Amino acid sequence: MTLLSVQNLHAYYRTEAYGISRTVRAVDGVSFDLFPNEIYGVAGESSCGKTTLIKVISGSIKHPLKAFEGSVNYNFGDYKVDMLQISQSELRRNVRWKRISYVMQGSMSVLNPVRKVIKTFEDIVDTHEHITDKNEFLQRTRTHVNRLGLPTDVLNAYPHQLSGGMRQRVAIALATVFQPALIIADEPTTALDVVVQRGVLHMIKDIQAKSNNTVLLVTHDMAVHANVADRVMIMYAGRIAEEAPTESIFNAPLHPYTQHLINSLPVIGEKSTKASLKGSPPNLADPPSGCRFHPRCPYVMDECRTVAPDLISVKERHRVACHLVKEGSQ
Amino acid sequence: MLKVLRDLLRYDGRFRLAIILLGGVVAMVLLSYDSPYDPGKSFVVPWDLPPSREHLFGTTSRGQDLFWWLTFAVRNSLYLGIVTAIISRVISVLVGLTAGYRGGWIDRVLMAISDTFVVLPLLPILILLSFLLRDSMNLLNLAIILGLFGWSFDARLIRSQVLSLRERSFTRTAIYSGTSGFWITINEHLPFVLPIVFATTLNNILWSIGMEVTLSVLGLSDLTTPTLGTALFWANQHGALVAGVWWWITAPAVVTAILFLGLYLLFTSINEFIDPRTRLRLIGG
Amino acid sequence: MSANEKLLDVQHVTVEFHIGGLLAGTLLTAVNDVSFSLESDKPEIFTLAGESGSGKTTLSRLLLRDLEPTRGKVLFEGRDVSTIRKRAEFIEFMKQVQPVFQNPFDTFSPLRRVDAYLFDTVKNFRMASNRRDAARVVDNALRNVGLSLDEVKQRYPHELSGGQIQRVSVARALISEPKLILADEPVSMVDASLRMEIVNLFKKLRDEQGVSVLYITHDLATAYYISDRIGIMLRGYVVESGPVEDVLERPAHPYTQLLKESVPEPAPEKRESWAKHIELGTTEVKEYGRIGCKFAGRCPQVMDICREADPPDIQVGRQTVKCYLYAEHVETPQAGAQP
Amino acid sequence: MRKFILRYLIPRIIQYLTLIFVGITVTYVIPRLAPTDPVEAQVSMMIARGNTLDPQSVESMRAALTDLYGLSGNPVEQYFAFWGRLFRGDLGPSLNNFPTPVSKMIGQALPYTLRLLIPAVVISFIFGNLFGALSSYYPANRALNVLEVLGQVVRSIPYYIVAIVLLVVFSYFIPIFPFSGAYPIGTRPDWSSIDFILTYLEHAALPAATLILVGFGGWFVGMKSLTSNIISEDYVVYAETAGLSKNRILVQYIMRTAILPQFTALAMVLGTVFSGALIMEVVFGYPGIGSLAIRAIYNNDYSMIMGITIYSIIGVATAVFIMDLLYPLFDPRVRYQ
Repeated sequence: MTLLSVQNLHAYYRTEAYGISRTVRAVDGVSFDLFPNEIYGVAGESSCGKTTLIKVISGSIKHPLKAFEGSVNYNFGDYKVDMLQISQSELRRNVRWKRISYVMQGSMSVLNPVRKVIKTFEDIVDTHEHITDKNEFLQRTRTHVNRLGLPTDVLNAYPHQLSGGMRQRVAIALATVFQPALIIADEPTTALDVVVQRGVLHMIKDIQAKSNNTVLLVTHDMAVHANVADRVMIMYAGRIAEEAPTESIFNAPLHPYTQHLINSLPVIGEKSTKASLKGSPPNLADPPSGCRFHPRCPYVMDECRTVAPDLISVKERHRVACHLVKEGSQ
Repeated sequence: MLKVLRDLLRYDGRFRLAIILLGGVVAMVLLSYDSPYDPGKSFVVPWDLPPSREHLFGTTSRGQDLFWWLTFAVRNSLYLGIVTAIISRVISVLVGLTAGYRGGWIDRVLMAISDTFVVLPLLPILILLSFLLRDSMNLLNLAIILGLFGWSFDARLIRSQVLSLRERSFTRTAIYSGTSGFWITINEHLPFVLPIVFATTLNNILWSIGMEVTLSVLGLSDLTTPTLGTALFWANQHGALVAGVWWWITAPAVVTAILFLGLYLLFTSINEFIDPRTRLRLIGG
Repeated sequence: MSANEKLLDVQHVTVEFHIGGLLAGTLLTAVNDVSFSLESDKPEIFTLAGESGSGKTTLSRLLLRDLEPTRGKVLFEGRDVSTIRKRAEFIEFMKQVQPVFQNPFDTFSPLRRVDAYLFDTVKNFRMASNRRDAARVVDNALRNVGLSLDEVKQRYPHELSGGQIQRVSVARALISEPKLILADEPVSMVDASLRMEIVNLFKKLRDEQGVSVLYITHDLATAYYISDRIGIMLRGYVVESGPVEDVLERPAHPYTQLLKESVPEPAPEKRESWAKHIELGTTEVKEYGRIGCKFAGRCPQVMDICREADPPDIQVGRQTVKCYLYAEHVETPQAGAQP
Repeated sequence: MRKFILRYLIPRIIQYLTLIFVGITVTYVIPRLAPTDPVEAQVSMMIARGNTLDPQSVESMRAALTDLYGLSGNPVEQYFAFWGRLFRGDLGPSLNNFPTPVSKMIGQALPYTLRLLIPAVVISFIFGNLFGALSSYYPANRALNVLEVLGQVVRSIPYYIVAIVLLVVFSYFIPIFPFSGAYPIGTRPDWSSIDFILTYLEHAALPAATLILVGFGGWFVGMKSLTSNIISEDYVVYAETAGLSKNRILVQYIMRTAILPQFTALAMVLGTVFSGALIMEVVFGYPGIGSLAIRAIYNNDYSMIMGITIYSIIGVATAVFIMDLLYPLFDPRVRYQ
């Protein structure tokens, strides 16, 4: 059974101002599935389309972003829905937070600065299941927060009184009040120190292991994926370059871009020279022809400049989009 | 520059309206140089005539053609506004840039002074001042006084902008490129401050013309100079409304409103255009 | 310059900040009795590593003369930098010490062309006598970082990628032919695929141009990759320092050990040790205010003495460690105590 | 609490005292910088009015006026004497209504001004902010767009013109409101009579409308630009993602933060609003401080103008100070620093 099936998704930003119109092809033909009970990692550099992808699958499409093609189908078992067709009210009633919750990029600032933390819990819980018994709600929230290893005092604090790591953990606690089937975590630890990052990621892993739900973890940090994700998708310039179980991605990467991402990471205890790719990430308003990676690829061939490679399955659960790799070749 | 104007004309309704309104005002200013009547003389035309083809805005109880008289009024009021704006811009830019870049006690002293000017109720003070200077209160002196009082809020704006610019890395890059404080202010900070200066200039012109109207209505300016304010003063003096000469009040009020609306619309549309954030949002760059 | 004169000599530097108003408020010691030095005859890359709030950025501002130390001295080529008052002296100092900043998109004003900064630098440090000469100097500096004047001429920052701007930033720093470059998190905001070319650039500068680099970062992996020596900072103290191989391969201080094992490695097979449960710190202010070792609240090997007084600097092998665990080594302090 | 006093309260008290000190000093200095000698001006005006005076009584009047204006002694002595009289609340007698003290006349006029000003400020603040926030949260709503245009237009036009337009339209062309005054000439104020209160309100309608309209425009535009920034803040986007209702987001997440700078702005514009109220009173012949001022101008009542200036400065400074003191009640970030 799949929890989420994204098929051939094209989502562009189209803006028009003072006579100049621009189309940024942020997500350009992406297909993948999410299964229950897994941590799925999405990796890529800035402006590779990963944030846009999240916006679309969480139903947060707002002008100037628009989905032009494709489908985003959820199957929550008791409830099935197409995210591109759903109405705002239904989204709010049946999906948001109860089934899909969200840990945002820069989560440090997701808490209302002029209200106590408990009030944010109250707002969210009251929105989705009316609070009738205030004491019961308080009791439940305290238990929830304690179970996640946070002290109860945080509930009575204002956000500016908490440290960055604590705020991030409060954000995770908020995202899990209803035991959602899918938690989308967008760069949840980017601004945090390594020790705090480790603690926060442990918390996410623990929650997932206990409630067997699905976590979609987006981060540019490959080392985090290596330690947290079950499967990883590598995005480049709005398309999927490669997708495979974590072990395969790190031990046998097939796409030259993936190989570069992994091999260029410095590691303590190893001093061999690491190199950068030539060139810069492409401008998605005017992407390169053929394979979008070809201007930077060390193995570029003529075919790459004109024909965009399809995303093909090379073996069980391992897909890659590169002309060097042929179907079933491994 | 021309392209900017064309873009604004084509895509911004407010800008188009502003150009039409201000075009009318400018036309009046130009016409004043070819006026058939001397605004200083009274009883040159029959008095209390309602608006007609011959006397576009009617005539006053003092026997003046209101339209031609107002052409001078608009010219003088604009002159006042521009002189005031120039004086107060110079002060606010100097104070704002200095306080922001130098910081420390200089900043604290300058800001304490400008805060005081922001909060003080200006009108009573201006009344006191104009009352005492009534005899020497010509247009230029009024402009200077208003300029001396009208800089504080904008100095504050500029200073807070510079304060944040000072913390930006490029200021430190410039320092370590060996650039002196003066050139850092000119090259690195002034370009960010200019949009504020420009926007506040229009705002300040509005403010000073409004202040002139207020003081004139109270009889505290040079009443022999035709301005939008003195027009209303003389109308009040002759009890224009009670006497049924409604056009004497209405015409200057409408011209003032048009001038204000025009400048204000110009201010908002240009302000939005030069604000890099809105621009980025619109062009998606 | 005498033979034993250091390029940079930081001597027992302490920086205290008042937080709060004029009358009340607390004293925050951002940098606490820190000493280290760089040799003038042997160019090297020295890393100061630590988490946010460890004092590493305060230290870099101090070395760039944005701040003055509350106590202690910073000597550059034997001269106390806080005695630099005249502009001409400051220009001389800046010719020798140049910074590279963290955020490439903020290093140059978005409203100015980037080459303007390069030409300004040439002019202000009198590195060329005429316009054509200046262009040659600028082009040379850019070629050192793998760019050329033609590539950046008349370009605004937004027309270049983060990696390119950061290279221009290094080029600008090189124009005055400095002896020391201070790089504060120079790659943390650069995309992964472009990061290593900048890191490699610092190596090249050390090897080919004899420039010493003070690399300030929270990223232990790149620190290990490029530096010769490293100092680990925690709440204002340098808790451990020494050759980077020793400190990061065999960390002695419990904090360095925790830091090192918290760095995730791009190797899924090593998940187990990373996933081991850890204690997170209390709030920052509480750790700043702690008497004794700042790590005592989280240290798995904490002893009573740790909460009473600051631990001394102890030589353990080639490392210097601020920790009571190695207190038996102190007995012969002069003898450089090899265990 | 101690921290609060030291870090918040004391700086504000210092600011308050500075403001009064600077304001009063300015009003002290201005007459002394003026090229005209107020005493001479007064004397020559008396003579010009046709009073034939022998040189001796002119001299004694000169001495009396010099004393009255606090012009005896050297400037430093004068300055201290000036403060001394201020502390006693003695601003001298009105020259026009001799010997009624200036303070008493201001005391009689002030309630008229405040009874208009305070409700008008409160009403325009509440509605301007409310509709400003609504209009940026519901950008497609037609009625709100119309309100915005109205707000933008009115905001840019001076009080005087707005007042004149209202007067011409609603008293002259469509005579539904009285022309001037706070109640019909010849009536005695009787607050127990419903009829009196009704006619009082009828007279107050246009003056209040002037203040409310201009204020509404200002708050509307200010709130709109504030909220349009807050709408893209992380915590608002987060609340939307979490599915909170639009009303809850608007009130608890957007307005609650956006209103804080508006409170600060309210303190900043009090002086301007007060000035606006004065000029509005002149247009409508409303018997408050503004009318007092214009009568003083016409009658060359120097001590009255001085008194009004000083009271205005103290009044506005005190109002700003009180608002500053109340601010921490609304902003927890200030309360728990």
